Amino acid sequence: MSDVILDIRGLEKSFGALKATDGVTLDLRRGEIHALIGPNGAGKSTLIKQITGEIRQDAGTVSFEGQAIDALDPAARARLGLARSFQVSSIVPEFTALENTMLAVLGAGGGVFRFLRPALADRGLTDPARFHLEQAGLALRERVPASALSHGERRRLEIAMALAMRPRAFLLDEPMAGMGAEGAKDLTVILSDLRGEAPILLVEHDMDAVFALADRISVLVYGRIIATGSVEEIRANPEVRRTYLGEDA
Amino acid sequence: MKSRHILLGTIAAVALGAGAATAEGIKVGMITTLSGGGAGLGIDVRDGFNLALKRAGATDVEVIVEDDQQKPDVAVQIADKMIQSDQVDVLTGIIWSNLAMAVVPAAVAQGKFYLSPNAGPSALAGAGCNQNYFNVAWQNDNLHEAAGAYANSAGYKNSFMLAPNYPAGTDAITGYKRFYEGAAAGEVYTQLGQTDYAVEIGQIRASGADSVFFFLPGGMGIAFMKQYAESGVDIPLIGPAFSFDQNILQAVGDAALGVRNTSQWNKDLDNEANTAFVEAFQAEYGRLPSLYASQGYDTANLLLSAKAKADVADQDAFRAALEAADFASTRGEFRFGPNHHPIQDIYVREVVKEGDIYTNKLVGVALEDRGDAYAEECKM
Amino acid sequence: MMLLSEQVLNGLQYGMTLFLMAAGLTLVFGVMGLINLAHGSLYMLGAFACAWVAGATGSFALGLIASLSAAAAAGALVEVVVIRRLYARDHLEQVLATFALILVFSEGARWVFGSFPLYLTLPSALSGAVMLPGGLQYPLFRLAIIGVGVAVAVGLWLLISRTRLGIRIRAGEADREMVAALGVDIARLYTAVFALGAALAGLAGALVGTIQSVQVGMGEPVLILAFVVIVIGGIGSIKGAFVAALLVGLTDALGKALLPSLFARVMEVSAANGIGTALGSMLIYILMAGVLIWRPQGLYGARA
Amino acid sequence: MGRDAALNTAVFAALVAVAFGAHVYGAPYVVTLATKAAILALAGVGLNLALGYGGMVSFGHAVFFGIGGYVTGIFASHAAAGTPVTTFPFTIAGSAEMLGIWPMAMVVTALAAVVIGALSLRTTGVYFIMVTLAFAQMVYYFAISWRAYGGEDGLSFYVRNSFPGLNTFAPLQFFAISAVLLAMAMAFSALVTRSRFGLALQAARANRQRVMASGIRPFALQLTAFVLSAAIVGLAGALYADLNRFVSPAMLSWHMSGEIMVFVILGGVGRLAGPVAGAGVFILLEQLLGGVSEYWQALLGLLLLAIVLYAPGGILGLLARGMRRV
Repeated sequence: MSDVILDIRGLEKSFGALKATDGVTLDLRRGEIHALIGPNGAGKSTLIKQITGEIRQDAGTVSFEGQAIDALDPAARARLGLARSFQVSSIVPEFTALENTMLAVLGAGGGVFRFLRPALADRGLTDPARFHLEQAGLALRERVPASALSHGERRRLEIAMALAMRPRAFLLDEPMAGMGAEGAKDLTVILSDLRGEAPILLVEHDMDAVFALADRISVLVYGRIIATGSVEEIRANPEVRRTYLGEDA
Repeated sequence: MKSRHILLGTIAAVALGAGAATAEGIKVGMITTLSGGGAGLGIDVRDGFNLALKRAGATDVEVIVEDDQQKPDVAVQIADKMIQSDQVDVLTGIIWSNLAMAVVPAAVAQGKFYLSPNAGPSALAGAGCNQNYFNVAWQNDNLHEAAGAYANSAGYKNSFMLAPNYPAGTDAITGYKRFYEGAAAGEVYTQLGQTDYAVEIGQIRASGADSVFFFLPGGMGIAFMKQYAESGVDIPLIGPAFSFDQNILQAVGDAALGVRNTSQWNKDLDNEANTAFVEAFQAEYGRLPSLYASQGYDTANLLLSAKAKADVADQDAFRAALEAADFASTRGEFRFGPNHHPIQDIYVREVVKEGDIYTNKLVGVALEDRGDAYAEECKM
Repeated sequence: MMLLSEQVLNGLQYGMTLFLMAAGLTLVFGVMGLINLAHGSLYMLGAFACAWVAGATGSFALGLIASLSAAAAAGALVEVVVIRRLYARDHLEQVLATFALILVFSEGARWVFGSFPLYLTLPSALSGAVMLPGGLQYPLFRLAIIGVGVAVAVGLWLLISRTRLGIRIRAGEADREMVAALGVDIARLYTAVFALGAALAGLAGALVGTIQSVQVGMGEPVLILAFVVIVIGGIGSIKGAFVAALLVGLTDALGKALLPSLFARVMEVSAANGIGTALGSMLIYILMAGVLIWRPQGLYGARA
Repeated sequence: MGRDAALNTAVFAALVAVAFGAHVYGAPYVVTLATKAAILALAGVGLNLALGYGGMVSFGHAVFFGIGGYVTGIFASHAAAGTPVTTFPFTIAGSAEMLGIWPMAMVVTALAAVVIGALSLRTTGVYFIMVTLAFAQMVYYFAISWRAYGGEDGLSFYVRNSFPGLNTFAPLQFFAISAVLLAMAMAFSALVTRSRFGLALQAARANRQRVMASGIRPFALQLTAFVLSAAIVGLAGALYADLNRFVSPAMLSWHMSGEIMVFVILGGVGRLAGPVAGAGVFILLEQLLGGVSEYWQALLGLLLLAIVLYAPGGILGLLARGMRRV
């Protein structure tokens, strides 16, 4: 098996005259955190949605563990092990933290069509869910409705849910968004551990976190990848400095 | 939904004396249509019925009236309530055949008498007849049969037939064709409650018919005739009396003038009971009676005639008294056939204008001593 | 051939009345995102207003004006008192609240006007039938309805593409917050749009009530058909409502007129009548289900 | 949770107490009304599964109510006439046994729900509301034209179907049958909503995207819930047919769909005993206000409006809040 888990080749997507994704080629390798950065409106979300299958690309292919997944819907891609968290916190607000995580366990493990046994008494669901809550540092908050969690806790809950899906790869869409400095620091540690579970494609604005975590960085501007490389290479890249980091070279 | 009319009348020694003829009074449950497009029919039946009781001074007949909203399930629930809670002896009042089919069989099976002042579905006249079910109006087919007979005598050879797509509508066209001998230029069923007849009028125009037979009771008939008059089609119309009663004619106006229709009753029928009824009805309610009012009036008089002879608790005696039909009908001669449906003359009427009022006048007899086509199937 | 052209006219006339209803519904949905089941009540209200005023004054023109203004006023009132609390709610609550409004309006009308249907007399200038080119006789009033429908369609198109109100309506459909940010008084805009839709419904009620009858509950069958129309056309699209209204009108008229005789070619007449009539009344719903299965967002609807 | 369970039990117990009390005091019609409330509540419990828990605003559930009713009517009338319901592809005899008719009614309704649900769930939002309505109207017009079974007139079968060991004509015994079925449906509904399936279903209502990202297809969840919901409503339709010994297209009309929805909302969406409270209050109002005013529906409309605008949790929502305050 090759080292490349997720392989994106020549992806194109237009909305009318707007070219949102313009020949993007990108890969995610075993054991790495690959950060995707770019200014607002660069097309990061559109790109993620094409990887998860919410949007169908106009051209190009997405392969996951060597298999083209272009024809699969989001649920099928998720079952293959492509776990994602959302830019806008995407939990079920009226569920408790535990129930949210159980939902993710349920998705990964199957057996949805069981009607009579109470789910909360179903250790096949609750045990893994508690385990992953603990991994994300939420063990003490399992009975709290998600709507009552703090912003940072919700991001952790998303991580727990992503973990519960027994992923082969993570797609994390701005996990640090809206977090205080303290929370961001905690989460950086958690994400760093996550890398052991599965490689992460990380979309993030928080440059400190990106530079601390990423093994490789790709820079997306106007739908095109303008550079890919290690942290140092990206820091040194003059085009990136000019168009993105906003420095006068 | 509920309007209770408990007739107490004047409590007078005279009335008490009259009531003494029978041991107990009679409790009547009247389920009829008092709201919606068909309300006029139920109101006339109720008013006719009450008028007869009032004229007879029958204080020991208690009448409970409830509105069925022209909905069968509501009618069934009212019937349940009247039988279970109010413990009525006799049920009456239902206007529509489908409601009658929902209520009557269960009511008579529970030992109640049912006197129909209007609906006469064929199922209750034939194999489904019952010894406790009496129809005081007509079997549904009757007036349509008479219309068919009239069409022959008027020399029509190619009739277009129009009726709503429900069992009474099919009965109507079947009844018409039972006597009508000419060809069918078209046979069209409309939706029940339909108010736009543009499509059907187009079909009539294109059909080459020499006459149009239509059965569209209540508001449907009004809408049809008004639109027919506007359409420029001038093929003569024939129909049963249902589309030409007093309420409807005032709404249709000139469009109905001259139209021939068939009825077992009219206000100018020359007999003593009828003259008295028409006068009393106008005096009491300030409007001309319709055939529904005459049917309600006859129903109450039939009930009173039986009550005078027998106690309602003695079912067999009471039934025999009803079968005798010993009352002065507004229709003149009136008797029951073997299936408890009337045997009577059916007339042809013409719509005329008397002063400002549109009404009917008698022009001839369509069928004499007509019973019905289903009596033979009835085994009591 | 004669039959066919008369039925096409019937279908057009029917379609135009449906369009008058559907235009308001689809505008209200497009701009405010609201499902209004009580739209049929405004139709009924217009019809009663017309019948009452025309009966009292003897002038049909005054009756029409009354129907427009009464429905618009009632629409504005309902919007201010009830509807504006529902914009932020989900569709379920909108359906229920406006279902409740139907009950209030219907029983209120029964209380004021009674259960008997009212009948209007056609103005003499518009009564009777006219001879059309080709020798077809057709009722003048129905032709007038087709004319009114076309005029309203053109008027709405001009309103939306050429006027300030139209610009605001279009902007409101695109982005509610943006309109508010532009300084448009959003509450007044919504009231105006709602009243406009109500007035059109009232006009439809008055026109249809004149040839048929005016009674409690008259708005309900036409409401359901208007919903069928806007769903087929794509919710929020006036153009879709226009196309779908004509499609539904023609399908209904031609289906009723032609299906029984089509079936009669392959089976016995009374069975053909039964099946033809049944299928005729189901046809528009089959059309709607078919359109939605083919295009879930309707003919001209934006993809959700 | 404990409070909710107590509230649910109390509402159900109140219904049973009314029926038994009325029986003891010799008011059989009140027993009949309580039976009607129980049956309509059963329909509401069914709809609640799709609407309250599944988030599917179906405006066409009367179609399932009516189909359940018609299956009952058709089987009973064939049993009375001694003719088979069908001889093709195999002979199915009529039946006047409730225990035989119920499964049949539920299966036929479920099959209809599979077709209607699968097609309707291609759409969402308003379109879903309207497509379910369109399917109901289609079946409604079909029933009106179906002359073999009475068409517009409906179909009477005069004698209530039988249940082993009971006299179904005795109002209290028929009430008992209806109440037991209602209790069973409520228990089933309680279990389902807490099960794995219920967890996923409620998640799909609240956050469809999340469910997909978890690898679960909302469509299959929602279709299953829709079918279960329809089968329960079909059972309610079968009982309602037996209550009146009569079925008609009115059971299929959009007004019926609206009323079933009203029971659910009046009582409280997504609450187990919500439909019981809703149907009970509805019938109470019908009887009380009906006596006061012929225009009781206007008052009902105002009440409903007040509930939607000011008490979105319905009657039980208000009660639950009241209990918390105590």
